[in-house]
Amino acid sequence: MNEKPLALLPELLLLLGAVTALLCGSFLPRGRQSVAGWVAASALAGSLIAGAVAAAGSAETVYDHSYAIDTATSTARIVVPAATLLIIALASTRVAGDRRQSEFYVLALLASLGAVLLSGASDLLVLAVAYLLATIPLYGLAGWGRDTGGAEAALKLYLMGALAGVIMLAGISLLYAGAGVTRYDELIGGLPAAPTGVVAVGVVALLAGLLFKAGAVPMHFWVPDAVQGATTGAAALLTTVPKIGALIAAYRVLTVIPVDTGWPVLLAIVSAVTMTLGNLAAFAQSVPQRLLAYSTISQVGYLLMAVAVAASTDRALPALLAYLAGYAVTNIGAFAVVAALPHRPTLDDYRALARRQPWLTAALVICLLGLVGTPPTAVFVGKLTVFSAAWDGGMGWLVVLAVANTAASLFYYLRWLRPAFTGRSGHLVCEQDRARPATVVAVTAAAAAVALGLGAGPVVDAVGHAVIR
Amino acid sequence: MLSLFVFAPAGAALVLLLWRGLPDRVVRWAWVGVSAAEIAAVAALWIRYTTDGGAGIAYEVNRAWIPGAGAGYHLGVDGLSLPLLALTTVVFCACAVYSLRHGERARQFAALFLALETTCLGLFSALDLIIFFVFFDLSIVGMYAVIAGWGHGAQAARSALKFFLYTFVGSLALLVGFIGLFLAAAPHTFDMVALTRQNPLAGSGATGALVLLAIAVGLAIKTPTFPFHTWLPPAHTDAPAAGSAVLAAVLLKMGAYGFVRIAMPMLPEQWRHYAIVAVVVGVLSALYGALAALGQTSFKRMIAYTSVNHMGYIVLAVGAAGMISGGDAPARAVAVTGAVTGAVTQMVSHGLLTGALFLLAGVLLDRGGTYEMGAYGGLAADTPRFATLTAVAAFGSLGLPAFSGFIAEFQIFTGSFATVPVGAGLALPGILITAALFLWALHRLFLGPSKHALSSAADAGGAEIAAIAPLLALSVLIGIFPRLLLDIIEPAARTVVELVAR
Amino acid sequence: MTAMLWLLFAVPGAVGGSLALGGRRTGRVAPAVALVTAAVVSGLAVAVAVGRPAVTVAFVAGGTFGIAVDGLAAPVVVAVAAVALLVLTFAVGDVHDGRARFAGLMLLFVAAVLLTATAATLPALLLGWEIMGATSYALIAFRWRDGERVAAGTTAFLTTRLGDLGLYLAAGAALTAGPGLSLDRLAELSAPWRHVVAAGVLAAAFGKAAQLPFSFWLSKAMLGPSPVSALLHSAAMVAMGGYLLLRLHPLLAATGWAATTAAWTGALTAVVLGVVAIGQSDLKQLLAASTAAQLGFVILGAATTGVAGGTAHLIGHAATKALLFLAAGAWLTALGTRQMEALRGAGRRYRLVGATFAVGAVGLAGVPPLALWATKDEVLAAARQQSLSLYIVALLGAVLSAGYAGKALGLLLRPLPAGRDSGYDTEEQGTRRVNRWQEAPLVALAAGAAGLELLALPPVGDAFARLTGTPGGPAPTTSEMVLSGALAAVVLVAAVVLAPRLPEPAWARGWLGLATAADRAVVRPVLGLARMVARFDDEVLDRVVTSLAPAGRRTATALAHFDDDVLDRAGTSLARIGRRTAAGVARFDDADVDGIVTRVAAGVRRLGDSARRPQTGQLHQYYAQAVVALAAAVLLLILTR
Amino acid sequence: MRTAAFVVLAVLAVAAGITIFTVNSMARATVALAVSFVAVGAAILLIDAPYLGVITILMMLMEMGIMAVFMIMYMMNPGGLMPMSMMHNKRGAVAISVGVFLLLAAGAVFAPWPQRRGEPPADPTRALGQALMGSKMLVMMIVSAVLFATIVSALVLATGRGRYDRDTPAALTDGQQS
Amino acid sequence: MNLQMFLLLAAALFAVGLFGALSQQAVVMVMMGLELMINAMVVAGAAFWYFVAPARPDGQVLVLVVLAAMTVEMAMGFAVTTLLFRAKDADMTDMAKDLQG
Repeated sequence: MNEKPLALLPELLLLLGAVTALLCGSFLPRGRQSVAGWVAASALAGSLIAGAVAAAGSAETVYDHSYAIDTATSTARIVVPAATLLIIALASTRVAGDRRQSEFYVLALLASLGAVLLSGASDLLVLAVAYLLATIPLYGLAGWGRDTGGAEAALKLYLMGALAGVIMLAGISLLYAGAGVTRYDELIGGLPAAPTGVVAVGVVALLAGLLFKAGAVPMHFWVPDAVQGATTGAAALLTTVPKIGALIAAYRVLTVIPVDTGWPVLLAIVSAVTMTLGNLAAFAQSVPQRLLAYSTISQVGYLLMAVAVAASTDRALPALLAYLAGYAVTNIGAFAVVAALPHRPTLDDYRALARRQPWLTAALVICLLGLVGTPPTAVFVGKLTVFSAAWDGGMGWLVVLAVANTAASLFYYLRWLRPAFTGRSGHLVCEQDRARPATVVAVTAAAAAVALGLGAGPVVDAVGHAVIR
Repeated sequence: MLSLFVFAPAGAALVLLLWRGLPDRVVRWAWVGVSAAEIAAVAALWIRYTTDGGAGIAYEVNRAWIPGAGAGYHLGVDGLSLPLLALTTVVFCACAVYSLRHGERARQFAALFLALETTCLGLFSALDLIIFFVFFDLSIVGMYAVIAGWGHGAQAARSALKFFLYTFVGSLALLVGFIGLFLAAAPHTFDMVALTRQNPLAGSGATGALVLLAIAVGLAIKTPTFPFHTWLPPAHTDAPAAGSAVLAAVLLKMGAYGFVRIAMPMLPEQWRHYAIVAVVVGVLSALYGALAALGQTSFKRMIAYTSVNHMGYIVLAVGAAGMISGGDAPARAVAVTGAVTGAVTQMVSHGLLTGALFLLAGVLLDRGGTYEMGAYGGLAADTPRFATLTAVAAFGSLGLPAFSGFIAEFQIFTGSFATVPVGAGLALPGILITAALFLWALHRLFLGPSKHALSSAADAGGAEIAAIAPLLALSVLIGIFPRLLLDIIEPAARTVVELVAR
Repeated sequence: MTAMLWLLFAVPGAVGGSLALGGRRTGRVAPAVALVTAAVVSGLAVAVAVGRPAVTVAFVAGGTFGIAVDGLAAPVVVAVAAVALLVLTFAVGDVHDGRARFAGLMLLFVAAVLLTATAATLPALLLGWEIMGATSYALIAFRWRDGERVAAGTTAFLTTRLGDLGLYLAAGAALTAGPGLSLDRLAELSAPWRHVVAAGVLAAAFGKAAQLPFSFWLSKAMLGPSPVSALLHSAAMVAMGGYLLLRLHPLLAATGWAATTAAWTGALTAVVLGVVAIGQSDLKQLLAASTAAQLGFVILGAATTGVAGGTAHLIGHAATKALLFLAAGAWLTALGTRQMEALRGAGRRYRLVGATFAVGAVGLAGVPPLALWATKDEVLAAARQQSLSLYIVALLGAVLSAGYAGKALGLLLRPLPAGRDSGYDTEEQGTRRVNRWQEAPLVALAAGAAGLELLALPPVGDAFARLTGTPGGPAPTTSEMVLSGALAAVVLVAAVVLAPRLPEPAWARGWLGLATAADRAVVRPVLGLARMVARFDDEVLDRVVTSLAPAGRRTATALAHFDDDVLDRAGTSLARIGRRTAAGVARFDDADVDGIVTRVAAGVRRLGDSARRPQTGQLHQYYAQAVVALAAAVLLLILTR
Repeated sequence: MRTAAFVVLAVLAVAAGITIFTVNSMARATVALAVSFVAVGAAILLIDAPYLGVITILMMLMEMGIMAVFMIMYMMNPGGLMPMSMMHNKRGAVAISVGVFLLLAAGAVFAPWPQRRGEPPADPTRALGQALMGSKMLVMMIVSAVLFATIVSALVLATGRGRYDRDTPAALTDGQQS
Repeated sequence: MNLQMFLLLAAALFAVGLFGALSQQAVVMVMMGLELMINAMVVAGAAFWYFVAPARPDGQVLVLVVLAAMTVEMAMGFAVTTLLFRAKDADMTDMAKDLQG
């Protein structure tokens, strides 16, 4: 037994922050709920710092090998709070003064906690409950706006999530049945002896839950609807934070599954279909949120490439982590631009943005081109490493497909950028109510995307260690 | 020092972008100033390079960047890149001077061009594939912004999109090829010098061929060669004059430069094996480009197609260089070195002359409102300076001796003849067709009875002459004293040929 | 001394370049500057002819830039410089518009010619050679308001450049073979490459020298100003074609077939163009055709052993023909016409011009003791040594030259009929006067035309042969010389008498339809192809693939249309080829790459629409799809295990 | 004996499950679900896991209560007053679920399940308790966080008014912001 | 009484629940289907513990986790239903299809 509560300090800080924020919200008058926001922000910052400090330490497992603290977890511990921090900042204008303002922060913190726990779970049971923790707050966040769109978003997210959860529990049961244990370090010894069919069905069922979290085919259906229906801040969180946890969790769990079940091919197919479907469906979108939603689906497809080759090359994990970090900031930047311009509901409404909002436009350009993978942004480094890993792992065809998809994706990103530069204004909406914090977040995220790309050396080095069990 | 040289324009761009209150006049002159300083810097580099012996890589900067991904910040200058760096600074400075009189939204325009200059300089000095790719992609983005933002004509957005998508696909193909090289190398690296030394895909069969295919397609789109050229005419037609000049003069060279810098030295075995494809494509491009240009009625489109023709010669030359093998007679090695030298010379020459021609096309549009040659006639009487400049540029472009184009094409033809006599012979009529089309264009625009309504006030102005004339003068200088340039290029070309032949 | 060699073409090149670019401001001083420059060049020419410098510098990869004045070049350099000086002198009084441009281009041209003449390596040769062609374009199209003149310049440049491609080929072959691009080593090349070089050189030389089948450009070039014709088509450009073969005689001899080809081409050109010349009604056209014919003798000499004779003929012809062109130019300026019928008696109206013209014409006829008599006989002797048939053909050419010279002479020296002014001013408004600037060079050239036969007669002839490095060539026997002289004299007299009644058939006036043939065989198909390619490129871009069918039909109709008025069968078959090309391009269009690109884009867009279809908004359908997909995944894993 | 009991309970559980979707009243469906759960709980009692069986039954009954309240609150046809067929895509659903059943059943019957390893401890409940306080403590810690999250999340979604709306009974939906 | 029998029961319950989830229009009914599926997980989890690895408590904890999941999912389901009812006056999944494409 090696319970070391302090080893989980980053996670505890998040939980503590959630509780404190809720208490603040409960006892403070409506006008001063922003205190809860500051509490949440401090908790996130604290967690981030604690996570960073812990990252410098040696890798270890705690709670009887049910939770691993290694490079992957450390990355999540840094990226997730940072992302959440940006998200609560970009959402601040929208949530300010709302009567459920503090709840927004609480749920965001809990969702982050869930994502971090997902990434560190080294036991199927922990994985299951972390999944719940990462999912439940999202229902609340999706429906937080309490408008018709929010309701529909919450409904679809909930029903897909519930189904995915059930199937995932089935998968966990089957894997448990196969090996008789739930800890990864024991699974890796037990599963090879288990009936392959059982393990195969179990891994598919388990993946159903993780793919739901990641927003990948075939569990992606919630993504466009929930992202469009939810408030922009919640949408940014839905498409960013859970993916981090889910993909790391998938990597972690898949590396203990014997390759002879054929999961790498399955993952490759899932990845291929996901990126292709996301891109194709994004082509004709006219609502920025929905376009971004499909874009996140395609991004998950690229990310899954790294997971698909998890067993065959040790380049997969650094690639996955680097891409995740880059994706998180870039995606948040794009959502921040949307959040900053709440009165421009369609792509056409972005006409002449360049003249009125040069900074926002610059951020939009960097983030969208960043999502394409234009150097020197962070996603470029991610794509570079992921493509290298996939090729190294013997999946050259997947690289070619990903390249074709990347090229195709440029088309719809440009559909958004073009009006921003070419339109001759004509937009009569007064821009005074531009959300300033979101603007700051957009610019910050864009700058971070570029900085992460330029300074990718230390990042890639830092994530270049294998997972432990 | 090299980094400063590369990134100084980008820094200036940032300043211009952030300093919103700056009056347009100051912006334009600042742009000219920075560009001129870059020329001075490249001159200094050139002089020191020649005095240091003029061979190998100089001014090398090699720092770790993403060691985990095998990418380093590796810059350097050698005989292949130095001429192109010089070309870049000169063309950009010409555009800056030209823009003293042209263009709206000067501040953003200047910033964009300065940023674009950095990408071009960076690409030509890159000694790491990822650095190369970074600048390659950024140049596409920058040029897209130029066409989409400052393009004229109803189709500008469409053309820009086509340009972006097309060349972006090319860049991604390039990236795939780079990854292939990276993974083949041991230890894995993107460093060009190391990859060139290692020749990592020797004897690798299909993998090497596929990697070459990816790289060659990427470069061929950018160059552009025959089946991949269709993005070029619309992009040029709708781009602003300075944008066209930079696109044709510098950006196209990235593709051609990639052949001599990446494809040939790093994949010698594959290059030799498939060189005949390059030869065929080169000949086709040269003839097709010339014929298509001959059939144009728009001056600018015509120039655009001559680019396809001129770049076709380069592809022919590098293909011919690949037809050599280690055991060949020394005379063939000498000849093929000449072909590669000619190819690099052609890059510079085409840059100078086509850059000038596109700026002149800009003048034409500015005064007459259309590129259609049928709308003009007899301009020589009213705009003699414009006519003279255009005529000189046209004669230079058709490969007249005493211009750089002759030096380039002569070496390409004579050098290619050694290994692919039939190919060189087939491409030869290209220079005849080019001559015909330029003479015909001069006839329609400037000679014969006047058909236009332009007065002598429409003649080329001081800024325009100051922008265009130096380009032509440089071309003449190279044409008359080719050793100034060839002494730099030849050792590097010899190295390339040796690397291909190994 | 090498500095002087550099200056020889650097001076006219630099001065000419600055004058040409200087614009109208320099117009006032241009003639004077040009004259001074030409004089300096003449001095330099004499100096280098005496000093014989040679210099080689590095130039392009594998090829050096070598220039040298050897025995062959020395007299040519001097002749070119002298003729240039005289022509420029004439131009002072003849060309009044665009003086700076004119003087500048002329000097540039002279520089190019001098470089060509002194070139010792292929790069240097090509450098001068091509600039010569380009400046000839600018000079022929000097009066650019007239579209026809511009077209004539274009034709001249393109036709000669077509031949020039041969030099590129030759350079390639020479570089491949190994020993380098030096002209005097071309004959040593190994077998296949030597033949390629020879073929290329022949093409280039025939093109420049207006030999068959390239002769037509010379006809059109007569639209240029007379001083231009006088320089380009006497001493310089056309002559350089012959000069190249004179210089490369060893190469021709080494290949064998090339010498034969050149010899027969020269001889046939002398005959055919001689006939054409007789059939002309336009004085300058007559002179032009005679130039091609006379160059035939030069080439005949170069191809046989008569290099010295050929060189002498070249120089003698330069003086004679420059004289004749200038005289024609003087009349053209004064009377405004070139039609010999209209010029009847012009020789009497302007007596000095008439007298010098007579000297030139008699010389051209080959009547002793004037220049071309002896030089031609030397070439004929060399031809006879080669083969009798060649000799007879060449002799026929010589007789024909007396014929056309006599025709011109006969018409121009006839008494001035009354009221002939009506024929004047058809080309331009005549000035009705000939000034001193124009007369002075005529006299000088007449002296040259009269005295240059010395170059072919012993003892000067032997020295000249030694000078040109080809001593020991066959000398004509006295009887031969008498025979040819007598024949020439008889024919000349006959032609003078019969001049008005000599036939002027349309085929001769049209130069055998060579230009039309070239137009139909090369220019139109290429232009048609170009338009097709261009349209194909456009329409592909605009995704209007279908509209290429009518375009193809239109092209085919156009081709069929001109098919009707093509007389010979060659045209018919060409049209068929053209039609087939159009059909081919149309077919290619269907499989075109950009079409594929656009189609792919459309396909992707359609795929995009279908990719959105699963997103129905209906949750139970999401469920069903997800479960089915997962079941499929399970089956996949279980079945592929 | 045990086997017979199990078969009875199993048939009951499945039959009740099918009944849920065939009756035309939600109240009856709820009862059927409860029956199904109780049957399953009882079946678990058969395999020496009394704690699990009991807790299953208890939780289900509680949940049924909540569900009944909800149905009365929101459902349009709570009492089955009119015949209802609130189904869509019935045929597809049948096909899919039958397919899934066949797949799972085939797996259940034909899969080479591992041999039983070890024996149940004397007191499984005690072992469970020790595990929860020991090796699986993290699971329980997270479950507590999940419950916390559920409360907050459910409150956000379900409460019509925030804490501050007592004075101003605003519209139920507050899409527009103050 | 053996593992196969329990698993058959679980499979049957799972399939019936899945049918409900796929076919029901009312959200609450869909939830019932899901709940039936979770019910199957309880059966399977307990059976696996008892018949495969009874020596360790992992299976029991798994059942507890499943029960916890069931509880919280149901709670959230009711919350979502409430929201849907209030916001859109709907209780059917078919009525929530504004967002699509």
